[in-house]
Amino acid sequence: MKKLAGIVVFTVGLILLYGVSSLDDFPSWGTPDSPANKSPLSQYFIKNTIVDTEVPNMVTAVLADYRGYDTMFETVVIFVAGLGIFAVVRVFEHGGASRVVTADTKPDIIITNTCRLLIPLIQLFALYVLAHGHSSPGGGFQGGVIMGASFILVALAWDLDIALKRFSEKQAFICSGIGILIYAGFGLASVFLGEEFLNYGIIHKILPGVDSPEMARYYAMLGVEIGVMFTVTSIMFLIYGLLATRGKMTAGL
Amino acid sequence: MEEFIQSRFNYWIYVILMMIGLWGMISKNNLIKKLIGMSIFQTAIILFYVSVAVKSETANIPILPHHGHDYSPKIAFAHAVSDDHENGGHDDHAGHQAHPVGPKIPDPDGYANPLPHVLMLTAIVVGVATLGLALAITQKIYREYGTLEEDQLLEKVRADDHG
Amino acid sequence: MIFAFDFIILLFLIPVAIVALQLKDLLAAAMVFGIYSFLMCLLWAEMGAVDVAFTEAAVGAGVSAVFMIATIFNTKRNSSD
Amino acid sequence: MVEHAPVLLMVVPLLAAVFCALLGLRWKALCLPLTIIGFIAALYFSVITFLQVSASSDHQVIYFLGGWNASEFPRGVGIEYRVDLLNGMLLIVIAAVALLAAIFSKQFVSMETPGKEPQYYALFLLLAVGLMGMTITADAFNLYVLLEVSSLTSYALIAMGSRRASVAAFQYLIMGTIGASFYLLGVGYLYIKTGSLNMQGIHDILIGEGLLESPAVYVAFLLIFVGVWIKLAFFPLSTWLPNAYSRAPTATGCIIAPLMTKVSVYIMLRIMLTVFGPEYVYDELSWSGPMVWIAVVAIIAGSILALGQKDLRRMLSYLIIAEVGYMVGGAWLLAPGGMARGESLYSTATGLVGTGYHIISDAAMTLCLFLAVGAMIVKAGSSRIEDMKGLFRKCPVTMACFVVGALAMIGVPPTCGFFSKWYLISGAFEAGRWEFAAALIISSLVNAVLFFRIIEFAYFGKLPEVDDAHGHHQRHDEGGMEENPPSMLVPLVLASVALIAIGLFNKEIAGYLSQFLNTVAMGGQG
Repeated sequence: MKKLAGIVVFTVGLILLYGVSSLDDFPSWGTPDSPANKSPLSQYFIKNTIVDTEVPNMVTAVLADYRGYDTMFETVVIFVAGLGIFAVVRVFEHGGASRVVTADTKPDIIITNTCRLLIPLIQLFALYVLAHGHSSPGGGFQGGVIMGASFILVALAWDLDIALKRFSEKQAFICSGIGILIYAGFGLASVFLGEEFLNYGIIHKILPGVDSPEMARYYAMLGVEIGVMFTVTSIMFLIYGLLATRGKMTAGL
Repeated sequence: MEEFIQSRFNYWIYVILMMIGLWGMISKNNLIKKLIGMSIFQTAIILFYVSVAVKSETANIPILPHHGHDYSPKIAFAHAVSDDHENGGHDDHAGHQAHPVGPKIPDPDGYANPLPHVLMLTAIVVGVATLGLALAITQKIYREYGTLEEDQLLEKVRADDHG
Repeated sequence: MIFAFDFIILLFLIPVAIVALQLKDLLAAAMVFGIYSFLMCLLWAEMGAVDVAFTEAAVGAGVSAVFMIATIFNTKRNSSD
Repeated sequence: MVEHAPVLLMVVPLLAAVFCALLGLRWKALCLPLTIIGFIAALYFSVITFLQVSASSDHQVIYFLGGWNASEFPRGVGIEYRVDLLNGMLLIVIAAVALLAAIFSKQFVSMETPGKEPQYYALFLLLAVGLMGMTITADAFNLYVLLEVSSLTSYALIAMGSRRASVAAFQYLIMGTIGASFYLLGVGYLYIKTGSLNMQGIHDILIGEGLLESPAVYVAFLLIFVGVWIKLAFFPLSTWLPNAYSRAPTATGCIIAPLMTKVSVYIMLRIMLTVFGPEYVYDELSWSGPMVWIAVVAIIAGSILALGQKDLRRMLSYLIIAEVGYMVGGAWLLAPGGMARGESLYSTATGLVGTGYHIISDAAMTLCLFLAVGAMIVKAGSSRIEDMKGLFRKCPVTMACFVVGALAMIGVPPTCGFFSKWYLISGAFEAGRWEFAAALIISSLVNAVLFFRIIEFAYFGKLPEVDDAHGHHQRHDEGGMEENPPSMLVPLVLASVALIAIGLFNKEIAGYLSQFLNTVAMGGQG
């Protein structure tokens, strides 16, 4: 078995090396002249994201607008992971015995106080990453992971019950669903206004205070990023809770 | 020689990392080790895509500097957009290069290619979703069979099938 | 995009990947995997893919390591190979 | 609204899934109706889409998501949907199969996965969404994302089952991730050579810039095809399939088995015909010789392994491997030199018509058999073939449907199985590949042996109680005919009717397929 694996891995490696090694065929690393970098697609994005959407961060613009449909399904993938992990590991215990708090499960005073200090800052930073994703690295997904991490930190420093009191399992599910509904809602709104799915430009007709399709795209992108953040935050927390407690959703590590 | 290494080194390393990951996935006995291999494998692919997007000598990160006057969208592009509308909508974006506002149009060679970055953001998300689901299945296997070693696991499964 | 940094980080990645797969203590392996992700994140930031690097820092080095450690705590810590 | 049908057919079930997961937290009884409504909407929109396609002059409907249409912007700036005659039909099949499987699942979900119905139905809907998206999209990377949506849902749906299912799901996950990652890597190689992600765009650049001999494109082809073959369980790479399909919960098996491999075969066809193009696949590579031989090996191996199985669902899973061999072999059947002589694709490749027809008919056949077997297992209390004794007396309608499915599998007219084999065999004769025709006939014979053995058990075998009882007990037994509830029978009967209907309408379907192949050939030239 090990020998077979070795042969398979070696063959794959040789094929891949064959693909990248031919000098006149495979573009060198870092050349601006490779077909990928010279293609009309990539040039279009660099030149026109700011014209079409007013977003300086090209990655955010391409992610949330040009290829927004991919991103919607990226959010769905996260949602599927949450549902799937719940479906696979969750166990329902009837009349579970109340947990006995012993000395070594009592939260440590230094850790809890540090967390008290840190968690608001982390959450603020998460919101900053979300809101500033249009002009600096970041966006809904990164912000969502950081926000989820702040809840995970609560669960680590105290225990999962304390964290669940602030953000219960049901609330997490509802938030994750709402995230996708927000995203799909922006898509459907453009359908109802008579344009293609996810064609945010048309939303300027109903968005107060926005007069150009470009700014409508700008704000709609912020909207869908908020949707992504909802889903990612709640699912990250949910996954941690389920994995850390073997699906019991109580007590914690 | 140095140039040759520079032009190929990223790709060689990505192939080696991918081989390491694939080998971990196929031949490791412990299920969690397999998953670490899987993550290494996926990360290697992301490394490949990111390497494709690099423009080494000239390029900046794919974010327009929005504090300077040149790229301030309101000032520089109001011009370009209004001209564009006179020509009838978005028909003629390729013509921007020859436009009088030339320096204000971002130079394609000056920024890294944003498209692979976008694709890889999605791939990272898919990777963490797969990892989470796989860990959940691992926990279920451990709950049911009490082991994470593949050989012991297959023995127990065989006993299940015959018993 | 300075090739010297690129070169050094790429060279570091290979031993780190091998160590992450060879350690018998799974908790240590998960930590080394976190290091691997962090090196990757540095590499991508160096190559100009800041958004990807940010995501990898949050996801690869952060959340996936936490998920792995949570699973290892609930199963077994040592592996046979 | 009508022009948005191609995207609504995915968005409506997606919203149904989200509402299922949300409202199901409070009202569990809402889940199944929501699922059924979602699939009915998907079916409605896919029929509308297909009607649009067949009415349009060039037999395709293109939908630009986000409005980034190719006439104003460079092609591939946004994501594009492209529906042609083949995937239009496939969309209807996917929606219909998912609808029938959802109705059928009513009895099983609360039994096999207690307390998790909302999650189950949400995943069920999302699986169908992923599969429909894979079929319809014309963007190589969007295909990867949707492939992962459908794969992750299927891993979860399988792992929800028994303890044995979780091990199968883990193996499936490892293999599936390798396959999907290879696909992603192949797309990366294509991207660096062509700079496009749009399938048609990649093809145009490959032909236009003469990249057909490039090693990187060759490696991309290898990677994408190995990835897709893992996903569709082509023989040497199919080790994950029997365990995953036979250990899955019953309702899961009824949607995954008919759809997953078939959609993957369609993906293979699409990549062959749209991304690389017949010029590359058939002329530049000339892999037809070895590929058809591997398909022959797959067919024979699948059939022989199925003969050795005692478990009914496991036997069907091995038959799926043989059926995949039919389709892959048919896709590579081509009369030698046809493309080089500049003949149209259709006139040289009846095998391709056979493959397209078989994708549709095999989805229906597998659905019918898995539904019937699921119903039989409920009645017999076990999945072993010996335990099927006396089922004809107990549930005649279920068994009648099973017989129809079995006849289709064997290839008896007028069921669809006969016609798909007919097209495949005539394609093999056209291409002069006798070995493929022989393998098809051998596999039909093996199927006949397999199914008649089961039918014999079920028809002539006596129920255990009857053995030691006399007239009195026997009458009680006859009176106690306990047919399955209508929620199981209705989809089952519909599926078996569909088998005959697809067979009777074979001329129309084959006509659509040949028109599709003509447009492909024209797209390659233009």
